[in-house]
Amino acid sequence: MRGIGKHFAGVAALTDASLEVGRGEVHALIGQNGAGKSTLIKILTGAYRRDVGEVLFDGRPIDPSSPKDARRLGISTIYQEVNLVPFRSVAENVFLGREPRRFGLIDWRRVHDRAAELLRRFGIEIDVRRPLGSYNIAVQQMVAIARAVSFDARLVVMDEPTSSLDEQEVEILFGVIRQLKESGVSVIFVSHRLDELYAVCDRVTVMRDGRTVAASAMRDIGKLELVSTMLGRRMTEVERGGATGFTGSAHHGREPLLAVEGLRQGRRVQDASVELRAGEIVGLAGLLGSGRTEVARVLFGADALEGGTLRLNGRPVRFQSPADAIRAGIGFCSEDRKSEGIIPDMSIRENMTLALLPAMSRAGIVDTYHQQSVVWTFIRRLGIKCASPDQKIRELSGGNQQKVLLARWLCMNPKVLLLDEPTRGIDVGAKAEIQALIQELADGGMGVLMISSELEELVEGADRVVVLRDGRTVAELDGDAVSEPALMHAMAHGHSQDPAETAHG
Amino acid sequence: QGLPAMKQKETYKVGFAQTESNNPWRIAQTESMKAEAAKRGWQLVYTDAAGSAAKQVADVDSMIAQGVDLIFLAPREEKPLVPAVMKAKRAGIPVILLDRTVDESVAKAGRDYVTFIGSDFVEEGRRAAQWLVKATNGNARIIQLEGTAGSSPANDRRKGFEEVIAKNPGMKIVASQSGDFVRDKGRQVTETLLQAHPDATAIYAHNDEMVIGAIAAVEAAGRTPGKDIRLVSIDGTRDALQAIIDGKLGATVECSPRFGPKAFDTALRYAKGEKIEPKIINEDQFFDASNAAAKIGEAF
Amino acid sequence: MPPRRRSLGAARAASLIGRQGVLVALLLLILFGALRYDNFLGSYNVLSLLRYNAMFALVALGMCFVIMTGGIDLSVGAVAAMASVVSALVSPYGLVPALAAGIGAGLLTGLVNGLVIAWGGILPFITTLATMLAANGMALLLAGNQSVSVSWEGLFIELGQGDLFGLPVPALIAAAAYLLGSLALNYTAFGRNTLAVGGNEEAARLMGLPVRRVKIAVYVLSGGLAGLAGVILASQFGAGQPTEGAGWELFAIAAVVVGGTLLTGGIGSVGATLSGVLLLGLIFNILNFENGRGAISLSAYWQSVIRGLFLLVVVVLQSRLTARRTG
Amino acid sequence: MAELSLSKRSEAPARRMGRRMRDWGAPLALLALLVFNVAVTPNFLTWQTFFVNLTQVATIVIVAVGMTLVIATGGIDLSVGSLMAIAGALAPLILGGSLFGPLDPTTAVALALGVPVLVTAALGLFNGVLVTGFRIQPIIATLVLFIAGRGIAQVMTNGNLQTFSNPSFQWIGLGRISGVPVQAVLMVVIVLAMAWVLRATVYGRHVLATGGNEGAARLAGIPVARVKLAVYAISGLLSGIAGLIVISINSSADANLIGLGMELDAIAAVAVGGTLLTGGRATVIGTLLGALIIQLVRYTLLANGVPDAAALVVKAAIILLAVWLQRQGASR
Ligand SMILES: Nc1ncnc2c1ncn2[C@@H]1O[C@H](COP(=O)(O)OP(=O)(O)OP(=O)(O)O)[C@@H](O)[C@H]1O
Ligand SMILES: Nc1ncnc2c1ncn2[C@@H]1O[C@H](COP(=O)(O)OP(=O)(O)OP(=O)(O)O)[C@@H](O)[C@H]1O
Ligand SMILES: [Mg+2]
Ligand SMILES: [Mg+2]
Repeated sequence: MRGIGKHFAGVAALTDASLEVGRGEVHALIGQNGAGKSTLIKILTGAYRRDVGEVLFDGRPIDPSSPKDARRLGISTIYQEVNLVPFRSVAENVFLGREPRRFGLIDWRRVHDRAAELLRRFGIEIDVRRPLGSYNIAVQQMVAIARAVSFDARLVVMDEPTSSLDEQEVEILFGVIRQLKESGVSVIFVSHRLDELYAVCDRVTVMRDGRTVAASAMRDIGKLELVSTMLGRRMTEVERGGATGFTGSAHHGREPLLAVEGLRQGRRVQDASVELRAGEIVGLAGLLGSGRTEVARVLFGADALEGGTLRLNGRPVRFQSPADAIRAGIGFCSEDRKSEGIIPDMSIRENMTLALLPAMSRAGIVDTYHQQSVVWTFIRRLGIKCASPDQKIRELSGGNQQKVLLARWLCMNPKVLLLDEPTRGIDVGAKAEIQALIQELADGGMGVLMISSELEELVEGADRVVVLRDGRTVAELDGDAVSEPALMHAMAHGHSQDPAETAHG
Repeated sequence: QGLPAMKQKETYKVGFAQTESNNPWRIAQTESMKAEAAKRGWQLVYTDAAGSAAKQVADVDSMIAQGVDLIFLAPREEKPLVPAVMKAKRAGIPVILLDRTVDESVAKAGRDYVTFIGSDFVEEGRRAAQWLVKATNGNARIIQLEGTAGSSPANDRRKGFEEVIAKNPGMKIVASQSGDFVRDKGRQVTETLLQAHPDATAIYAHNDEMVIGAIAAVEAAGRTPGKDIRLVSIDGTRDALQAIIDGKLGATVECSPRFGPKAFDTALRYAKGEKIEPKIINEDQFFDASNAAAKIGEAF
Repeated sequence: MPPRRRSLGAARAASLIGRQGVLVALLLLILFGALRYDNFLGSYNVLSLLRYNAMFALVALGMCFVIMTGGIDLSVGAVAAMASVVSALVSPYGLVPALAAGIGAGLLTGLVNGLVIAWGGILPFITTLATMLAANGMALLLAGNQSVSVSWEGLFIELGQGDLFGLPVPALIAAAAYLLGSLALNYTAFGRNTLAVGGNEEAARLMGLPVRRVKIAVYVLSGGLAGLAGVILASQFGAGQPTEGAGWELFAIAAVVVGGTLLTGGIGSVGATLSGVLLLGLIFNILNFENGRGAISLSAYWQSVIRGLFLLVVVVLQSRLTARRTG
Repeated sequence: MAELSLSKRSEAPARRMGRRMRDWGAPLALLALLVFNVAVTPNFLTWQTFFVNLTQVATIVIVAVGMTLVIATGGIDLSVGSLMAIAGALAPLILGGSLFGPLDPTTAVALALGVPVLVTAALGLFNGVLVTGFRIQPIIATLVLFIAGRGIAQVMTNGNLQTFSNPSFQWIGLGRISGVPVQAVLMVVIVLAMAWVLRATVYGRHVLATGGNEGAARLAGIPVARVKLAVYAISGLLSGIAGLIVISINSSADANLIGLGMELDAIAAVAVGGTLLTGGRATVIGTLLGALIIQLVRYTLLANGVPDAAALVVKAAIILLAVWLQRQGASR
């Protein structure tokens, strides 16, 4: 791809971007949120048409006008937001558009068998006849990956495939990528997790503000250099921060702010207990499907409490709806930003202040002056890249949407903040800023519950980590006992390691 | 094959397939049929086709399935109701048509159905036109408010009216639009047409409801109904007669909805084996300033 | 479970329960009628019921496919009326030309709908509202504001009024259409694509499915079936009727939804749609029989109240059943 | 390649123009119609014509405003016409004393204005309960009252035409405030009030958020169910007002006909005005313009003697054209 340019309603998303991927190469594409990675990919795969520039594939110029076109050319794609059909079964989603047939009619037996077999390769054992939407995002992401890979493509494009996967699944994915590479298939891999890039990629292209600013072999470029190129700052500036933006602190209150005990919920959650005190960051760890999201949803009143007790400031409460929880000073940032987060057609301004509206209005009339000032504050504070606060949120890049959603809750200045994968899809620079912000809020007395599949984030950020396994609280690690090996062990085996061992390890 | 016979019995179970019940005329017709059935102690299977010819055929089907002795059919339309008449005949059930007829090139009175009882819509149009010619001395610019597009009274009442108007060079129809037989539409259409044709001097409406709407529109436009603009219509409702008494409406041609006595009498005569004439035309009156006050008591 | 997952589960269950629920309701209604009225299950009533409702069944089948893509087709009634006029005008030239002309008129309108919706990007509701008006106007223009006689000679009449193997021809046509429809939905790529487009249009596009072609196809199908229904209308009643077909679209939508198909698309069943048609059709019939018993004489007004209440009971029941299943 | 990119380059400005089209599509269409009429239709430029159009469009606008709110939440209300009929049937019963017995004139008028509107608001609420409480799809939920509602009105009056004459009641249909018809004033007040509500109040934002993404709205603490209940109730209430206006203009109430087909007129006005039928974006002023366009089309066709059948075809074409203009440049 050479000299690609693309405008959206007056905003330049790409100006002179280029990308070169060799045969059988795993190519990393990185850049800050809104740098133009997804846009570049969408042009390559025919989801958008470019304004200027040319695309060569196997030496020949191509101009895919639709994803279907691109697929015919041998380009298969996993998009950043899971783009499958939730009502249809898992098997159908895998084979939509190329169902195996017999006598011209779809052969359902083979559809199911082959889908199940394919997914088994990805370490997923699920009922492929159930609707895709009944599984969580991680499973959906794996299905999307399986679908894309199962085309006999010569180039597989993956836009942030790992942002909703945990480490175990990431490993499985890497295995698949290596297999693809061996059979001569090229892969474009987008991720904000640098370690992953070093683990599988051969070469890297860095994007900044709609341009490609550097390209090199992965092993020729150090982590720091990569980050500084990406952020466009000098290396020394970058060096100053740690790997995450957390600084760690321990001066939190004694009184539990929000606590749930013996929670039972649906079929997933059996006996979960979590306690959250003012001024502390509590991590919630667990494998996929361990019920972390469900616990958070109950704490927020999004799902009714089915069993167990929920206490706010020591008093038992029952939230009928999120509105109740919000009134009690609780905020919740969902992991599924597309269907539970953004209101696509509303502006950034309105999306950000949605939960705050009742508080910033008089007699039901919105105080627009106040609104503007809040919005500008957070756009600056989180470095949200947008044309104006009145831009529709759906026009933002994935990471910037996530920032707006975080701002929705931060601007409320809640007493308790529940974050489900808060830094999912956020670039390293902004991630550190957000983490620092979370830290600052906790230092200011807010209680933060943070669900994260990135153990590093938990280890550095959390004062205490509660580990769930199959819907039960199986371990609680405190202070120094929080380490990646300890967490992994607890998540996998259901109890914490011998403390002595941890101390030495 | 001739008409099915009808046995003589103490009491009968007869069907009445009504077209619709969304205007005063139809409601009066239904009331009249029901009252007559109740008076004679006959069982009446009443259906309402809600303005759909197809549903009316299905309604007749369900009457056939229930085994009625005779069917009174007020056909929604001429052609689509032919199959209903034929099916009833095949099932051995005689049919009497009320107020509208079915396609006479296919189904014939005395052979496929017993008889038709009703008014002559074309003649109604003619009578309205004749009155208007006389009232305006053969000089008028006329707005015509038509009934529902495609319905047979609308078509026939236009035909009769225009036939007479064509013979009078001084009479000119300046605009002709549908008001759907409805008061509100009649008013709105008149409002508009009066704006576009301020030179209009007369209004002919295919029914009384529309003419009442038109009177309101004329008044709203700041003109005097009955003086600046002469109005004539068809039906003979109480409201129309009142308007005549008030001097607003010029005249209305009666089209009586009271079919009950005549319809049931005819059925009885048929059961007795009498020969029934193929058409029984209602003798409709004509209401104008001379008789409106006297007749308003009888109006529906 | 998060609400999205639950509502998905709910939607799935709704379609299942809808499917069984509507069948149960249908059987109950038949049982009620059979016990209460003489001749209710007599062959005359059953056959004429099937003959009459075949038209609605065809229209509802097309509507079902359209709704599964998340669209809606308000033009079906007007298209049927227009097709009835067209085929009546052509009927003197024989059955096949009349059939072709009527269905062709429907296909053409469907094509216009599909093109405007898929390429013009105008919402189905408004597009088909406009074509409904236009088809209505065209029907009146072609017919010269009144019903058009069909030719009573030849086979044309048999299409609507004839019998084959002791069954009404329209009912046989409808049955065949449903068989094919069910096959197309469940065993062809077209069917799957239809559901995928309704389930998540953007995803379907990114997955490389021919979204536009699918959309055009369902409207063409719906138009064609409405056209066929129109031909049957003309044949069955011996006349092309420009003013028929009012309200057919609502009947069809109600039948489709009572059959458990999701109006937002993505989930649907052909078989349950048929049950929905029969269920709604039966109500008119039962009301007529009730009047015939003479116990109470229901005015037309009470009939619409009862029909509304019945619809209410069915949908509320469906919703309650679903809630219990998933809750 | 070079040629290709050149032609692509011009896309951005074209789209920008498209965006402007969306904002100006409805006013432009209206302007074009006005110019056409001034040139062609006899006696178009008169106050009388202006008022005739205003009075005829008032009820559609009032109903369409409620419809706009409902559609903004992603719903639809088919029952508006039937609710108009119920309100229209109730008022004469109250005036005539057959509902509450004989009343003194002031009380009678007050009740005749108040009760029907409250009843239709309650029925709107019933629609809302079906939609929120029972999770029935709006089109079907409101289809129930679409069918049964008119039946109820007909049963109440036995299908009979009720004529009445009561100047103080009929003021809302026949009165004038310094020369301007009361119903037109009422229409403008309702439009401005709702436009303001949608734009400036928390409730308005909640309506749009609910239509934009219900799941997200709920998690943002918006009382989604209550928001929806309210829009259906408002739609019912406005339908009731429209019903009263219709009967007072005609001095008669005919349950069979009041508001017949109103749902389609209102929805068309909303769509032509630029409100997204899938919810999440709404403009009340647009709805007013949309209704005016439809009204003017009707007036033009009638005044120029276009036969009904042909008028239908023309009306269809104009609706599509207006909506297509809106579409240009809308999100792609
Ligand atoms: N449909 C659209 N309309 C308007 N602007 C858009 C649209 N899509 C993307 N943009 C803009 O283009 C720029 C690049 O976005 P893109 O999604 O490619 O970023 P990205 O590099 O993938 O970021 P992230 O890491 O957050 O996913 C952003 O500024 C975004 O706001
Ligand atoms: N391996 C699996 N096999 C089948 N279903 C799974 C699996 N993993 C997860 N699920 C699905 O995940 C859902 C529970 O996920 P939930 O969101 O409660 O867990 P979580 O711990 O928050 O997950 P995550 O870590 O991905 O956020 C269930 O509906 C279940 O169907
Ligand atoms: Mg991206
Ligand atoms: Mg989760």
